[in-house]
Amino acid sequence: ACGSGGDESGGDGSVVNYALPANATPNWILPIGVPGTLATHNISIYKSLWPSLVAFNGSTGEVALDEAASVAESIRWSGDGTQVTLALKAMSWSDGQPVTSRDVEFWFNLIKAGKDGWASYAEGKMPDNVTAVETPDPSTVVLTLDQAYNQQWFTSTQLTLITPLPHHAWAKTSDDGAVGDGDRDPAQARQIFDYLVAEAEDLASYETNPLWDVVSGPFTAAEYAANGQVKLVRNQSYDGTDPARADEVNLLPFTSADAEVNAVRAKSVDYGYISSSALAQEQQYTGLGYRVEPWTGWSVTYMPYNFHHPQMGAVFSQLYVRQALQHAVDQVGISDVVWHGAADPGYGPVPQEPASDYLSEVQANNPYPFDLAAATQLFTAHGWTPGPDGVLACTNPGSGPDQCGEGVAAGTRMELTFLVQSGSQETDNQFAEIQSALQQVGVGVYLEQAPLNQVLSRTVPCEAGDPECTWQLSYFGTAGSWYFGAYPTGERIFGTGGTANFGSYSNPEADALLSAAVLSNEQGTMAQYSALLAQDLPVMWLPNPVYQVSVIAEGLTGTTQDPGANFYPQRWGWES
Amino acid sequence: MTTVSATADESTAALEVDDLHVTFTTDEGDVPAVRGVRLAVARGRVLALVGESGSGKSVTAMSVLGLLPRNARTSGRVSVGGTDVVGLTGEDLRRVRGARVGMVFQEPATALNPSMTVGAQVAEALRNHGTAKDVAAARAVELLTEVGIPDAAARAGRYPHEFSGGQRQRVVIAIAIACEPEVIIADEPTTALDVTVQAEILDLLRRLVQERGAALFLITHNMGVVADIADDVAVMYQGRVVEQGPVQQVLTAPSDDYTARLLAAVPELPRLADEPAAADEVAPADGDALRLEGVCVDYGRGRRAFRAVTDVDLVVGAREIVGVVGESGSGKSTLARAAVGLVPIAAGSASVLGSALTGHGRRARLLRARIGIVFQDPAGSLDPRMTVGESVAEPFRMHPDAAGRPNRAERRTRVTALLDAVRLPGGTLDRYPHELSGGQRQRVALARALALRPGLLIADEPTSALDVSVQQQVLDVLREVHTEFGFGCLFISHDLAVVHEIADRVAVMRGGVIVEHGSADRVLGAPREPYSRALVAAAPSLDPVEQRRRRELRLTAL
Amino acid sequence: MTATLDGEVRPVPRGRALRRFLANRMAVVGLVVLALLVLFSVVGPLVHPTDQVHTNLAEANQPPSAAHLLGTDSVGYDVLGRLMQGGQISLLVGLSAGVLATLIGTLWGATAGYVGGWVDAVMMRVVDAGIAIPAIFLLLVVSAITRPTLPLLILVIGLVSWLVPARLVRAESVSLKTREYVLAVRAGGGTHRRAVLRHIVPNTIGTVVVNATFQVADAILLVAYMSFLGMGVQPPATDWGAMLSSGVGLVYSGAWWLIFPAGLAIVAVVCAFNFIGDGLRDMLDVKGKRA
Amino acid sequence: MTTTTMNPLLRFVLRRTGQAVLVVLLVTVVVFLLLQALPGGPARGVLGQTATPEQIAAFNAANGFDQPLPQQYLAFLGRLLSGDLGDSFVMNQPVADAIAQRLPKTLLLTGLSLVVALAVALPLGVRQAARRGSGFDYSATTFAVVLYSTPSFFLGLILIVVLSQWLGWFPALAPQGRTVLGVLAEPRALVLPVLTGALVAVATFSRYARSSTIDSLAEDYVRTARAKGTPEAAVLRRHVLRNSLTPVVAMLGYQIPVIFGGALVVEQLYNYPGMGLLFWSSAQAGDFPVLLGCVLVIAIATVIGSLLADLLQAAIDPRTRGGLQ
Ligand SMILES: Nc1ncnc2c1ncn2[C@@H]1O[C@H](COP(=O)(O)OP(=O)(O)OP(=O)(O)O)[C@@H](O)[C@H]1O
Ligand SMILES: Nc1ncnc2c1ncn2[C@@H]1O[C@H](COP(=O)(O)OP(=O)(O)OP(=O)(O)O)[C@@H](O)[C@H]1O
Ligand SMILES: [Mg+2]
Ligand SMILES: [Mg+2]
Ligand code: NI
Repeated sequence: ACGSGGDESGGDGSVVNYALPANATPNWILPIGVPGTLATHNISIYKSLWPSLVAFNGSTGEVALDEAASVAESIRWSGDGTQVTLALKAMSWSDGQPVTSRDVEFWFNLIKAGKDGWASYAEGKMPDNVTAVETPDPSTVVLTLDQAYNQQWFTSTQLTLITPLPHHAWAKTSDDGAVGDGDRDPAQARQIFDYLVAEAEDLASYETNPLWDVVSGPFTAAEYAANGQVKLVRNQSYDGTDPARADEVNLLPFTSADAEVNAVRAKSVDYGYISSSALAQEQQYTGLGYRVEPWTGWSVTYMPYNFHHPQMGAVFSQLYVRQALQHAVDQVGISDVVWHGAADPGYGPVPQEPASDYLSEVQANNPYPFDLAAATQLFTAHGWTPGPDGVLACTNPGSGPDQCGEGVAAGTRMELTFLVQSGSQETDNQFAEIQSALQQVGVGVYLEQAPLNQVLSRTVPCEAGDPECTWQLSYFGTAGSWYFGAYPTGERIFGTGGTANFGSYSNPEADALLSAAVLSNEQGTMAQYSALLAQDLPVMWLPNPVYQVSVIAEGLTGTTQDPGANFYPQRWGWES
Repeated sequence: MTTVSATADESTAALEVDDLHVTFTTDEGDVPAVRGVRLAVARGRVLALVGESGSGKSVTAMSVLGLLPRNARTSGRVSVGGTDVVGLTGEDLRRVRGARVGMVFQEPATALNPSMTVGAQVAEALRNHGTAKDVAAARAVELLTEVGIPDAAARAGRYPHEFSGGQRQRVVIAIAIACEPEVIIADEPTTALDVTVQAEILDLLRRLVQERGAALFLITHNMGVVADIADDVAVMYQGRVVEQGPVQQVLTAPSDDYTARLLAAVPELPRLADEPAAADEVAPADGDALRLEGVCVDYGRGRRAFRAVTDVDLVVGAREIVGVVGESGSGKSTLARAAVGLVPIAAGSASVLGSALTGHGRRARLLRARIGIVFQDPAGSLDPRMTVGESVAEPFRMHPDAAGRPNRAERRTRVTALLDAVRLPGGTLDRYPHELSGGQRQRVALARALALRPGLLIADEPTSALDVSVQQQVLDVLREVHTEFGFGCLFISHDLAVVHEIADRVAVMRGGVIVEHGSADRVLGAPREPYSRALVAAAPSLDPVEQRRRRELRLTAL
Repeated sequence: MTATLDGEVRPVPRGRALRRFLANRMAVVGLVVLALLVLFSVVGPLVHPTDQVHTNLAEANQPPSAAHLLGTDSVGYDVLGRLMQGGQISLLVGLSAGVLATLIGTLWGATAGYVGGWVDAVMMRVVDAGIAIPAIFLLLVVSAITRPTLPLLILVIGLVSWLVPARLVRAESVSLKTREYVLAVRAGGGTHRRAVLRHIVPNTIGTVVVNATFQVADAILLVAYMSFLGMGVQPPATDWGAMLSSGVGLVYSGAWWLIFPAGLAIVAVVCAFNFIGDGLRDMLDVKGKRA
Repeated sequence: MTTTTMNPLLRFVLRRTGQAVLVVLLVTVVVFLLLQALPGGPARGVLGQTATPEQIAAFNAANGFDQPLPQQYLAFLGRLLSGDLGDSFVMNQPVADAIAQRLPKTLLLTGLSLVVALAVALPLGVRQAARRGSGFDYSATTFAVVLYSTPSFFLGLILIVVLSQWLGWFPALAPQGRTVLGVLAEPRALVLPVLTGALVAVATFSRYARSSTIDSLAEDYVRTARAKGTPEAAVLRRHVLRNSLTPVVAMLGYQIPVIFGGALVVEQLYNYPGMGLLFWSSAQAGDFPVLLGCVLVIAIATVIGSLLADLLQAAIDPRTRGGLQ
């Protein structure tokens, strides 16, 4: 491989060593994710073997269509917006067969038959919103939609899910079964789906299973070990537009960030990460020959209020309470000091880095800046007075404008419990700061810490009577609370009944904007939505930490970091 | 007696101790244990060191090989075959130890490594001084046979706790003589031995002295042994040698006051009758303190099982002292342990003071409060972390009701009184067992056994480590207490004279069975069984003429 | 004859054991160090009052200076003051949990070894089972279902760490119960309790003391691990273990004042306990030959 | 009594094996109950925030979490008896595979650490006791205590900074070979992880060895040994050491399960995925099957460890051999 690699990348070593996140081991190769396998390293790896029909990502610096990585040459919308025509590039599978529209249809057949086992499935979305898939010729696919959608949304979140699969190699139901058109029959398609998933569930066989040798991407997986070690080597027969620049990319698993940093310091990784506290000592790493680049995520970070909490739900429902609490969060200070700059303040539902059209002025300017006096003022103005221990209590119940508000009983104390993910120094410090600030306002805060998995398990949408409805505010955002697809709509986190709307926030106005953002092509909907939720505070907005603070060896190029937290090993190469 | 010249040249003394002082530093200040001792033993001769318990005999012996604990300060000169050993250290000292001077320690129970087989421990003495491994192992078995361990080849592979007290002592002797040293220091080498074995050991030691010209430095409180074997005698008292001279002279015409007292206290067996007397069964009077019926005791299980006591019937009357004598390893201690339930009885029954001693309930505990026990090995039976006072007072705390609920001060008074009764000074109260001499420890154990005025006293060799004068006093105390409170007593001893003096009846054991029993006078004066006769004949007498007669009798009996 | 020894041996004054303890110079040093640490933690905050409740991001991450002798940490607390406050908790937790674990473990092990038979088997299998359920897991569950308070913290640490001393003591107990002095107690009608408490336990003291000092160290460090799981002390309180483990991440950053003071404090307290332990051992050990 | 002819050792081992099964069962029951006590259940933790209620319900149904607890436990036991430990929720691997992959590596690393630790600690502790109260003794004690009181994550980091970063003697990553043989092929890389594991154990063992040696040294048989002219080194080795081993052996039996927990730090620090990490991450991720599998392995190891320790102890102290019967 070395001989042929030299022309593209130059330099001596056409090998790139990339450090995977601590304790993240790649364990899913099939480009159809099943629940629990959607980690970004899995996705990034299978996308470099089987590229999507449409790639829409931030690999170029802004979140946009990635034409080079797409299998589709062009996307054309019909006038009424209910039909999309995709033309495929002239590409071939690694065994020489051409990539055709049949391979796209194959994907649809499998997904339609097996959608309940597909991790990315959401009712009414892909593939339900595609009523017909036509393949007029081998390089054209026509999708008929059930209604008109916002094209930006559809392209970036729906079309990106489609992956041409090697029909000629995979359309079978057993290892030595015959390949045929069985996938056109839903029952058989289901069998094929199950067969492929079953093969993918056998991690130990990845290196030997011939199924995974038929790829269309710039790489093939030369090694895929159960311990997470993955070696990608250049796909010699790749004829697409996004060829690998390095001959070989090693994805190295690490048991901990400490171990990874040791490897970085020993220069045994070319592309790794350091803790954000090390940002203060950046020159240590530049001295070793690295550039230090924080990797900002296309995400927002927040703490949901449990509006259904039996006692505090009524309190949280008061906008002035949420405003007061938000005023006590020193986002700038926390981002700079606690996160050493490896977090950006976030004031609303749209990611603020990198800047986009979706972001409203209101959100960008922070409607509730850090201001303890304002916070105190809001409480006193609404009938809260500090008790002997300094904790506020509602002394003026009622729903008048200067009263505590509807449902808030007299004597209710302003004592909150934050369920917080443990194990991160920055998170601990952030909450020490928030606790300290709130304490000055007269809000008592009890920090209940637990491992992330625990926090997630306990943070569930609930009704006041449910036994699990005991959490008040919950933080699971050490690595960002929510990563968006390319189009940052929040129907799942803020829409009424959204699956990840843990606090049961419900705002008809927001719901209307959210559905408009998906369905209409009207400009500015997203910005309106951004402004609304920045003001209405469905959650407590918190600084959004970077995905990681990367260290990248000098001379390694093509490392533009996708805010979607995916990586593109084919772009990496050494400067000559 | 000895054919070697009795007047060996002073300069060839194999062991010479000159102006030896040993002082112990303790938390309560200095204890001068040895104050200016001067002794000498020539090759081929036997020096016996006798004296009061605690007078410094063991300390003197241990200073020869530099084995005193670190809190001892030594001054003076000790030379072995002309080499001064006091200043020796390291390799030089090591070459003397074992090779040129062999040492038999007073308390065999703790002198052996519990986790090493007996054979290996003997062999080690040889290997330390250059003998090859397999040769040493073979020789170890020979040595064990020589000191009278039956079935030595097999038992060499056993561990010390599987041996009886006397057998352990013999192992220690085997270690001491393994390298045929020029000087053998034997600290009470026969205390735990029955008289027959004692005689054999003495014969063995005598042979070593005569044939190999070793010098034997023998510490003993047994005047019979002295008469039997010693050429010279030194008498120690309060850290000083008060009298020294040839055996005849010291034994028959003591010049020191203390020596005279010592000799006067030696108990004597009656002359052994030539004909066995008819059987006499004295039935115990009012009730019995201990009743054993058909008792059998096994050690181990399965193929390793070993019956140590077989079908023993024995009754100890409520106010009776029953002596048990017999061969070492014959099961005496085992019988005593079985009687109080410390080893399980395989068959038969035992009852104490009228009731069976089973379980750990309140009733059993109250019954136990009425039993006093003196274990054979005083060193092992005292908790090393308790002071003497605490140990002796323990019965009061275990059975406050039986003791009349004494408070702290009362306890102390009573402990002092008890220690006084066994002739231990009040200051002993706050010392730890390891700071006492062997005899002192033994008396502590006795004091503890008597603390609650027991109804049954089991005394396993309670005076074996005592010099005769103290022994006399302790026996007097025992008798006094006995007449005053009247308890039944199982008195185990290998000292037939002592048994004769104190016991009403005597049982003779051999190989786990009682071969003969009857009144003390009859069994010890005119025994019927050949074994009993041999046993009595083996007891050494202070009178050299009587001693010769006995030795001859014994040789014919065997 | 009584006079023989009377002159030589004076009656022992009380406090013989104490003197023996004091004779061990290192033990005294340990005691002094411990006393100083306690003073530092308890009296220190009065002498050097600092705000350990409110964070101060403006003053965070400062190296030592006249205003902050040991600098400030990453949310602006004065490290010296924090060390004092953390000391209170670390010392309290370390001591109490160590004592608790040692007490339970010693009694459990001594009893099991002494009684033997199936009781021993059952008791020791319980210990095996306890050891087999990794402490991390227990802590995880406890942290999920309770709100950690200081007494609970002590209890939990005590309860996960008594197993080792139990095993250690049981091992010794098995061999001690065959000693004649224990037989003597049983034969004399002493209760089992007496045999265990007065004879077996004191004779395991060497092992127990060594283990107890380890328990103290373990407890102090365990609190740090527990904070990692979210079961540590409730902010803004802290402890040395947590301070150290949060500082360790900064090892390459040169913020030595966030690592070494807490580390040294832990080492100092554990060393002090160890030497005190040695002294205690001397105090209770009558046979040991002191130089 | 009916089996008097059976070798007591064999009988002891058999009986203990029986008890072992009970212990393991007990442990699994306890762990099962504890898992139940964890609020929330594993579904959301495993599937992530994006999971839909349907997916969560499907997950719970597939894993039997909707069934009553005793039934779940019996199902687990049934699978276990047929040798199936189940599949990991998050690793896309059968539990048995995951364990089989890591167990040998962990055993190798910790076994080596243990051997190194014992080889250093025993002579050190015995020598300290022999020279009790000397400067050597005090400095060794201080050294041991400092080592012990330094948390291993910190100790390991210091070793890395000094021996790897400054001096460059050893790599900071453990051997990355996939198999035990692969690991052994990089002996230099093994040094730091083994050292980190060993140093803490050295501190522990040497302290116990010292303490019990002091006790043994005061015994009369040591005097006997010296009186026969045994060289001092042999006195310590043959007579003292063995009788001082009781607590060390007791610790050793306990050490085997500790290996799994204690190895965690080493595994994290040196990038050596082993059992410690497996257990830790599955506990954190709510990966119940792996958790149960680990607990099972640890329980079995514990019982084997304590059995071995008891056997060793009996071998050391013949007086306690009665206890075997
Ligand atoms: N380690 C010690 N510390 C303090 N005093 C001691 C120590 N060892 C012995 N002694 C004291 O030294 C004195 C002499 O003891 P030694 O053992 O030599 O007596 P002994 O003559 O052998 O007596 P016995 O015939 O009873 O064995 C006794 O008073 C004893 O209490
Ligand atoms: N724990 C044991 N295990 C096996 N055999 C034992 C054990 N204890 C004693 N024996 C054996 O039982 C027999 C009787 O021992 P015992 O101690 O009763 O003898 P003894 O008559 O008291 O002897 P001595 O006068 O020497 O003390 C001896 O042969 C001894 O070796
Ligand atoms: Mg003596
Ligand atoms: Mg006996
Ligand atoms: Ni009982």
